[in-house]
Amino acid sequence: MSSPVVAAASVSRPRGRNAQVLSLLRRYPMASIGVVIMSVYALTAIFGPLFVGDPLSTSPSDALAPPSSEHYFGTDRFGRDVFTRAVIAARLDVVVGIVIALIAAIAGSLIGVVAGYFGGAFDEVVMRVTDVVLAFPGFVLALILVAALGDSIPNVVIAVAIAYTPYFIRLVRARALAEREREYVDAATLAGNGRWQIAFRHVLPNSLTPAYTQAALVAGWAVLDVAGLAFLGIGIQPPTAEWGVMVAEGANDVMTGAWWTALFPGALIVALALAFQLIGDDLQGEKR
Amino acid sequence: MSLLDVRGLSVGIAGKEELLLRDVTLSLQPGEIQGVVGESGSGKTMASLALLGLLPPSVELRGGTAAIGGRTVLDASRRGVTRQVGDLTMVFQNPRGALNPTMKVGHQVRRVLTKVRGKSKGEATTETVALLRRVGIPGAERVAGSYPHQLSGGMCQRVVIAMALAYRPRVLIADEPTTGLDVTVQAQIFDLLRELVEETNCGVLFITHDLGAVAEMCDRVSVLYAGQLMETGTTIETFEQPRHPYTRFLLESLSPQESSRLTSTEEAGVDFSLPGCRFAHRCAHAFERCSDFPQLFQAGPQHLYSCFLGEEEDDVAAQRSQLA
Amino acid sequence: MTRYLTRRAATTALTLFGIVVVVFFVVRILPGDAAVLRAGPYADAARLAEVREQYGLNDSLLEQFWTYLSGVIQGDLGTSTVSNGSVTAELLQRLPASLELGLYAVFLACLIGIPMGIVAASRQGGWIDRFTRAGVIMGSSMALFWLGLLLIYFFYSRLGWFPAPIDRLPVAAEPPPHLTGLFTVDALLTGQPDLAWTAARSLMLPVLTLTVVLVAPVMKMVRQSMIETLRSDYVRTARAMGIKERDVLVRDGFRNAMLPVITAIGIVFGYMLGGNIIVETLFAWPGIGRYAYQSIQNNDLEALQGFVILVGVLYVLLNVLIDVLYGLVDPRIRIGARAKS
Amino acid sequence: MSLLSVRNLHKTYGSGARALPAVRGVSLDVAAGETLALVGESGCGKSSTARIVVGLAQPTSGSVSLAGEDLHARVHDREVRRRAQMVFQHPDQSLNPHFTVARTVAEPARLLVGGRDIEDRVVEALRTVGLGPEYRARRPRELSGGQQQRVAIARALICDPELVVLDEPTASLDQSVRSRVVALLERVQQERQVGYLFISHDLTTVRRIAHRVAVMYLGRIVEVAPTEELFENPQHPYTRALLAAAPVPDPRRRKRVVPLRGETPSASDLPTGCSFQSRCPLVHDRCRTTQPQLEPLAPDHAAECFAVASRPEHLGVVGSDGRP
Repeated sequence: MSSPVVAAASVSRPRGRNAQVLSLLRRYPMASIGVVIMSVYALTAIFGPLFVGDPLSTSPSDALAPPSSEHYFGTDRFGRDVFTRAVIAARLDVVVGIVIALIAAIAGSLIGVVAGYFGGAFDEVVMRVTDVVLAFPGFVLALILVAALGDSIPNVVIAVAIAYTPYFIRLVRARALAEREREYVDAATLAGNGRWQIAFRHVLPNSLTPAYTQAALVAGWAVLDVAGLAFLGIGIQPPTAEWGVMVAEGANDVMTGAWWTALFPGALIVALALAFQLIGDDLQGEKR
Repeated sequence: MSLLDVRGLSVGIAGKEELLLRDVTLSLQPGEIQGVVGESGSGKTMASLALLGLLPPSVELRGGTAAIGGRTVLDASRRGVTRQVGDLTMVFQNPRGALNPTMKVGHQVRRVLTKVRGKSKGEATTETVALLRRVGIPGAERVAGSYPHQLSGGMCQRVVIAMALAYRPRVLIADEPTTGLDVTVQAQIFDLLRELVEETNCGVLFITHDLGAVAEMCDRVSVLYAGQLMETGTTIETFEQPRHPYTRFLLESLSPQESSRLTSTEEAGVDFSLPGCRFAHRCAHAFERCSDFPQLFQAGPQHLYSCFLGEEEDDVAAQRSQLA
Repeated sequence: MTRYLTRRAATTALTLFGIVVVVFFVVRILPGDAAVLRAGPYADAARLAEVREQYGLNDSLLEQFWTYLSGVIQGDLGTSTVSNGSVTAELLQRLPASLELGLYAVFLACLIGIPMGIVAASRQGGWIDRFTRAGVIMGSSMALFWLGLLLIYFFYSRLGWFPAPIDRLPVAAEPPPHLTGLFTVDALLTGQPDLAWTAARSLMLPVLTLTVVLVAPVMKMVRQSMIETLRSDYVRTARAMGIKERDVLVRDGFRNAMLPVITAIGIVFGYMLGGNIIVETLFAWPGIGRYAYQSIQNNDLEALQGFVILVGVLYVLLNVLIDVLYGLVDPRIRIGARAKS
Repeated sequence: MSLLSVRNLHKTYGSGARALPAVRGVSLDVAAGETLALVGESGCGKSSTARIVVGLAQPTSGSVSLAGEDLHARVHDREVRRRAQMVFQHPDQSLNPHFTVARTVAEPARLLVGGRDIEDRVVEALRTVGLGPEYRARRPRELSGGQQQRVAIARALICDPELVVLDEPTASLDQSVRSRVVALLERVQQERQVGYLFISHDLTTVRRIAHRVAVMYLGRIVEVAPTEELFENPQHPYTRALLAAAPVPDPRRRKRVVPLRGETPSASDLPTGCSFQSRCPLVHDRCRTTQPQLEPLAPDHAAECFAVASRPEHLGVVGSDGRP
């Protein structure tokens, strides 16, 4: 029953800067928390390395030291400061998550809108290829791609991005199929637009809305996948400072009681993924 | 004593002061079809959802009482909606959407008979086919076994009416039952509704924005604007001697010249927090009294309207209190 | 309906073929010589020649593909360079372990997720709804390997409630005779309840790990589709006609929300097939996931290739099953609008 | 020589057993400055005809020529494209939500006419439809339904088309807005001598704006006549039923009418002979065997029905003056 008249009455137009921010906070509570967490990560990623030492410097003498004022997160089996490595790793994991989401979103949206709007053979081929790519459950495809392409950060990013592109293709294609039937597309034809102009100037902008929310969620899942691969020793290799690698290295220490080596990096991964989920979930809620 | 008596019905948005419906008063006699007219956003559907207790979660009952045959079915101050089986039901605008897409059409009628009227399965099955035939569906047995997506809009609406018949309401609310249907199918549905009213003597609230349908179908009409009752009277009184400026606006908008300065409700917008008459800012006759909440003035034995213009024309404010 | 099935069968065959093509060529784009990869860096020329001959590496790529494809069709996924055994046999021997772990996790995820989703949708804004939404967000941002580690640390190292995270049964226990391959089931079928309980205890931690991650998408999808169905006109009509809320929730609400729910369970199965690798590695679980992990460690590409194809085939067949379920659940798909208009 | 002439237009969707003949031999003419209304219920093929006439869809057979030129042969030619434009039914859907009003209205001018004075032409076009220059920067969601439709009309008019096809342009507008948009269209037609092909199922609006009316049923024109002649003296039984079924906003002129039986059958299984035979009160053997053709009955008045010549007076339709 949200007829325009009722909607207009209930949302009073906020005045001035902080009022607008306040109204955004009220409308997107969870996303705001997500943004706060994200900004902490961003700051750590940008300025962190200035405040911490060298993540690779080992000092076997105080290996596996518990968290203390000197080593906030304690030290790992090689005596490296877990906190330092965690801070340095922030830059890698945050950037990797966002880049994967962007690649998948952009590639997926472009292919999706062309397949959705033009249909025909291209659409059929795109659908079959996405079926095939989706037949490898998210993680498995990345696994085999990295195993084949070789263990390097760019390879992991490409592999995981390829695994998530079909999500965006399907999403934007479905939306483009719907937008194609709407009257403003006919009007654009009458106004003299060619099919390509209509696809990219009219249909694409209106088909992207679902892609924004999905991008936030995918960024979160990508962080988890990259860390998962690293945990299995695939893609990002020790001694690089990356949270997945750190959890893998700390795994056996946990058994012997040195819980801090794996707990902290793992917690940071989850918190980052959480931030992305909060943003994505709230935006998606808004769409409903 | 009237069949349905609604007094001071008010509904507001949860957590906000503004009232979407304010002090709406309606009365319906047995065997009467009353039109409830208003532009989109006037609250005409909201009022009926309130009576049925089906208000969306974001909206809450703020005041008012309603009684059917003298028995209270709604009391905002006490237990809210206390509707019982057979009191009232509602038919909605989008017929194909009003039927469960994964349930056979016959089953949807039958379950009203078994689950609500407590009839046995065998009895209900035969009565279902009879009801489908009664609402003019050819090949009732075959249709009973098919699914909503296999039927036309007109057929779906007849099934929903059959469900309402199975419920045997004393008051039936029809919310734009034929909007979107072809005009020849609409005429068939109007005919069917008229027959059912004569046969069961139930009262019908016919919600619509189409003045033609009101003239065709309704004995009385109530005009709603921005959640306020503007005018109520027999159809002929309201069409030929409209007393409230908004009713005049509606009738005049049927065939104005482009020159006449008529802004639509959508363009003019509505301020729900206004204490007084919400049409004042668009009304040519507005004067200082309009900032108070207008009472109902009497223009005839059954003809009431809420506008202070009435004060000059005939001082019957006293009579209004006797009615309330 | 038959036209729909034949078209579906065609697309499935095409997709399966696509999987084999992708896997075959992806593994082949490796830098370096395929023989060296299989024989290991220290193999001498003779050994390399022998390996080339054995794996038909001298034939043209297309011929290799053709032989590989015809093998796959007959169920032969090649030979492992590590054990020289048939990859198919090794996979099938380990599959039941993965299925036991996966099926319990998916079952639990649905057992918890579906009711929670329904209640959250019917009492929107209530504490269950808020709890469910929080659960969804936590579940979908949970790192599987980290969660597993924590559970092992708390429930095994600190509290000792569960057996060591190694293998499906304690070393001393004798596995039940092979009926379904699922130890808990086989033990019960052969009247060994205590063995079934021991097997169950080893299952609990890995299943719990997987369930926490799997329950999130189920809850989210059920809640979302229930909210949409409960807003529909037919639910409003049913309520207006006096049908009791419980009937409306089940017969009108959930019945129509089932389509997206079935899709969610399909997606969850996909996660499970993928997620197994980490959980099986963490808990030393002898399933196909761990087998994949080991094949990567030992660079046994034939085995990895076999694993990926098996998982792909399982997933595609699952999707076909889901489509058939769609037809059963939704009359609009089962019966097109053939009746009179 | 008429502005638009359509000769023997056919359009069939799908093929073989699943073929759906939407348009089955339609011929019509529109002169400059004239409004021809295409009236009929859902499934009669009026929208398909409109889309073919304006070049949005290809006909299966038959020709559409604009001022003597075959439109479909040169539909991609800017000069031809410019001459036929369209206004759609859903104002909220026919404007690209991401475009400002200025960019939407300017697009046809920019792509079809070009030149440097685009900005002025946009302001001029907006002024013609009663919108000030301040609307240029607004987005569709900031406008009311009526304002959105005015922008759509401005877009259609900016490159001086000779023919404008209007597909139910006022169907989704509130009554007050509807009348003013109709008045606007009439004024524009007088000023520019533009031809209108006006598609609608709302007979009240058609009666006001149309010079001639063609009634369609199941893909064929069953009757065509000057507006007053058609409303006063309907010949074809379907036209009579249509006029009788349309509700009239005057409570005194209620029509106790026996509504037309049944519903429009599906176009996929058409009977041989007259397509209206299953519902026609005058049906007889000849109707079941041969397809009637449009027979001229009076100057400019033709109907497709054998019984028309020997039509018995009573026709079973009480109050058959059928005047809405």
